[in-house]
Amino acid sequence: MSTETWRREELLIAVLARLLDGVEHVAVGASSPIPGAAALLARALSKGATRVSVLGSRRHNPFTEGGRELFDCAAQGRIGAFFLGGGEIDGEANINLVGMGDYPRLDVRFPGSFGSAYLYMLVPRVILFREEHSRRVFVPRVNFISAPGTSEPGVYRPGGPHALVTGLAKFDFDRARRRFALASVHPGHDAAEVAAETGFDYDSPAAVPATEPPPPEWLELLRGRIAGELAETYPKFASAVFGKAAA
Amino acid sequence: MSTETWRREELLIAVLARLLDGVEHVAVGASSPIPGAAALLARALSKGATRVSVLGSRRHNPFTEGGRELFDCAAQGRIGAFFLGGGEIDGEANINLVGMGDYPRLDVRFPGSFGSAYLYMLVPRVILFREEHSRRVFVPRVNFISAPGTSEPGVYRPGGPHALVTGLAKFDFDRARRRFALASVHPGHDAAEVAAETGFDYDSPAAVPATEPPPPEWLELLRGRIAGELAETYPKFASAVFGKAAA
Amino acid sequence: MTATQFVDLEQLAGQLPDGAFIALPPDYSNVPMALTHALMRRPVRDLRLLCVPTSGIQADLLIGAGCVASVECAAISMGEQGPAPRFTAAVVAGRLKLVDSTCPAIHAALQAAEKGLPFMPLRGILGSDILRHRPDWKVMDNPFADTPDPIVLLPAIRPDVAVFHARWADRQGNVWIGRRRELMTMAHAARRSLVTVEAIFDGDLLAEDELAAGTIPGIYVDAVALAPRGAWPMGLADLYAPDVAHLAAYAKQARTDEGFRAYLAANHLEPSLVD
Amino acid sequence: MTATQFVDLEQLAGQLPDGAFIALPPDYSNVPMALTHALMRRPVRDLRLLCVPTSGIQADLLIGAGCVASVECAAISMGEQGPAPRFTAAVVAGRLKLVDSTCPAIHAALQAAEKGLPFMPLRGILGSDILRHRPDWKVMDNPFADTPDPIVLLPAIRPDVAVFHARWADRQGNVWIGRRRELMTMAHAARRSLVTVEAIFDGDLLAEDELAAGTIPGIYVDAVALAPRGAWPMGLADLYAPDVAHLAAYAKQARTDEGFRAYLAANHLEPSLVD
Repeated sequence: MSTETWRREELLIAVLARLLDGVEHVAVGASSPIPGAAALLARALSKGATRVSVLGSRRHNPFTEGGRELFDCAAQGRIGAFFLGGGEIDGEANINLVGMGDYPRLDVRFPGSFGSAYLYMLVPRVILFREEHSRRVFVPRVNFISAPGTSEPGVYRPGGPHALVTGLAKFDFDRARRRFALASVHPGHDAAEVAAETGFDYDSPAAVPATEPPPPEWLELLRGRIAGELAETYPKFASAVFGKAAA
Repeated sequence: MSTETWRREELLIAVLARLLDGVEHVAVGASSPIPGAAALLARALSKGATRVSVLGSRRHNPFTEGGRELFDCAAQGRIGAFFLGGGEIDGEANINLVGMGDYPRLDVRFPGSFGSAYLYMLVPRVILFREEHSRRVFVPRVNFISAPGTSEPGVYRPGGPHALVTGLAKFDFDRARRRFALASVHPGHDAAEVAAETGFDYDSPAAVPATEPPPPEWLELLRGRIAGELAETYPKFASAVFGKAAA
Repeated sequence: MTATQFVDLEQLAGQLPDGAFIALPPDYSNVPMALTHALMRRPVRDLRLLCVPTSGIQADLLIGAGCVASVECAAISMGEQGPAPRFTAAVVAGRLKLVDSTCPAIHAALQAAEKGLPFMPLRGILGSDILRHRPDWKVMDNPFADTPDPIVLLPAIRPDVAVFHARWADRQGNVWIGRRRELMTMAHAARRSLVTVEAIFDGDLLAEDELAAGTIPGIYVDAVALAPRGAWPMGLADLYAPDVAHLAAYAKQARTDEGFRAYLAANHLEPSLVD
Repeated sequence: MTATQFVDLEQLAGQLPDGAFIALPPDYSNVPMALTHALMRRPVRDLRLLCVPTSGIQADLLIGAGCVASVECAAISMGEQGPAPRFTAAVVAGRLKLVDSTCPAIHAALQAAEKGLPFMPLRGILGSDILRHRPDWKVMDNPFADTPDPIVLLPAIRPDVAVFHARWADRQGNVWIGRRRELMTMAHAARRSLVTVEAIFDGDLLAEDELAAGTIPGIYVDAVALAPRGAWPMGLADLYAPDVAHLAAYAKQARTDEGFRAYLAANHLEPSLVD
């Protein structure tokens, strides 16, 4: 594969890495290979100014105070960015990691809220990432709010949603207006397709730019050094996307 | 020194060790060589059923969660007995580790309250120990309550004072009546001397028994094994009383 | 507080009463799988699981085998292998009493128990439906703020028993867990701790700082059983990696009840006929 | 959060601003005496000391040398060597703003800061005059109890700087503290941590669990300076014991102001003329 062409995953990694620009410390959850790769790429591009903590990794997880340290560290203001996903995400950036149906009698059960109800409120730059872009995921109103997109005035909330990246597009989030705005559409897709697949209202400029593809030097980094770093924590992903086995 | 005779310190160690009978885990503060020796003696006599944690010791301190673990452990109900002293102690078992005078303008300053305000209320069997038995120490009312002897109904207090041991005598404490009762006077002293040197009221039986001296086998243990164990944490004391240097 | 007992794996499983409120470690932290298998063979019944703060195949097996009355967790998932199949099926079928939480809330509530506190405050969570469905959690105004500042209060969680695997125990019952400090908090918070280990350490784990730093003192450890490779098919820290092929096969096979039964049979996890 | 800096001892002392709110370790835990000496020579001024939860010669020297504006502590004492002489004299002379606390309250208030909480509850203390003189502490009824159950609430303590000594730092700024976990809490709770070490560790302290278990990650460590035997005359864990003769001589000599001045001169601790 030449650096002129890129895989869909590589584009997404590049989009996420750009959103980490200037962040001093980014933490990434387990089971998040694309965000994990984006964080490692951002670190490489920052020449080490960005620190990365990959949960579930032995080599890239610096924590020594057990499972609670991530959360304490976030509350101390020492984590600048974090990624969250959602089985459902609505137009006010509420996320649902619990299930669909009338809780507690659910028709579909997701794994659970993990630390979202906390980290979404404490980490300044939370980036929502969900590859599947469909009306099943992007709904008018989530069935269950694992973590709210916005809070009432007076609620202690140094953190919150910053952007939403999907397999089709990138959105910015305006916390005051409680609304997403379409920022760019990935190459090969268009704004009409995004509108057709999105179940909530959002702002859209008259002309929607195309998402910038990953520059060749980023692809080189990704396919070499980052793929190797990634293989330890996400062996399945690293071998499928980059053909790398864990060291 | 034969086992027929004993030093004053050995008598006090024996009195304190008797008060630890049946305790599963006793903790001893730093700078407390006589209580420390008593705890180690109680452990030896229990054939290991009594666990001893000597703070400040490397060999006899099991804690691995830092300075807070003693306090957490006590709150979990895992510490059965602890020793406290006091620059002043009054007849309601209030103790003062802060100073004499009109706080904060003190005429005499003691080191401070350490963990007394907490441990006195959480450890079931707190043994008060103060060698100096004088009206300077045993006062009608302490200048400053570092830790109260008793609490109002409704205050969470699984712990509290159990006995008071001094260079002259042993007292029991009645929590309901908020009063000490003279239990025994050490050999060589009498009840009148105790009364003359005590600044607070207490109950006294018509005939006050003499404190039981340490049996020969206890003295043998003390001068051998316990002295060696003690030397690591209390080198000055161990060498002065038992002539032992740290291993 | 009495001396740590050394028993065999079946005896250790026998010390966990039916109906116990039991704390389980997360998938990245010394999962006691051999003990879980022994509990299934016994079989244990009506466990109330507390996942600290999540679980994977361990909770999924116990749920599928009918050993579980209720679960409190922040999530149950098999990570890169996908959803936890028996957990998911049990919830959708309405067969499992499930209390949804969030990771830091479980950590904080255990710390409250560790500190003998009735409750612990925690930031975040306000506006989440988790809070709406937790009548046991309270919201109050931070009394140190000048303006209204709502904050969540969590009641302490004190498990009956903490279970986990570890590399070593010494003969005094001290257990080495390395950097897996959530196990330390579990052991402090729980009334009792039952531990399996790869091996007995011939010496005192508390003697030198290198090992003592990662050691749970024996005062918190009630019983220990040997279980070499006792975390399999999960991994154990620096020692061995998870058996990814086995986990992937389970995640797929256990999607159906029949597949799950077949997995139990193939792995000798069915209730034993003799006890 | 930027990369840990490696500087010399005087530069490290220079990074501590006058007037800083500074957390000191207890006497049993990696006391940074060489750094303290450098601070005295500088001299630093108007420090607000937080003893975690007690201190000895470190606080006594700083108080005696006029570097201290206020102290919060559970006790200041030289242990078996007797009272801390300059502390005692300063309090009796009314020269020191002193906030009396109790050990678990300082630990808990630091844990509140570590968790980003505004406050932490704590059992005990009710009925103590410590509480009566702490207008910053509050008492409320435990909202989880059916009957009135008063409990103390402590506001979080967030020091500007934590200072301590350690055996090793590696080149990533990770610092090995062994079992001295109060240093971990201090580093988490404080805005910045300045650390002296016996030696640089040639490798990654987080690479293997044996050492990682006792290591503070570099994300909490702002600057490191080499200071061999940097805890002297205090001891350092398994490495060297306290210099008891020196401490005893200090405890005696510093009872008078003249004796204290002579001690400073003899140990080259007077403010330097060149800066």
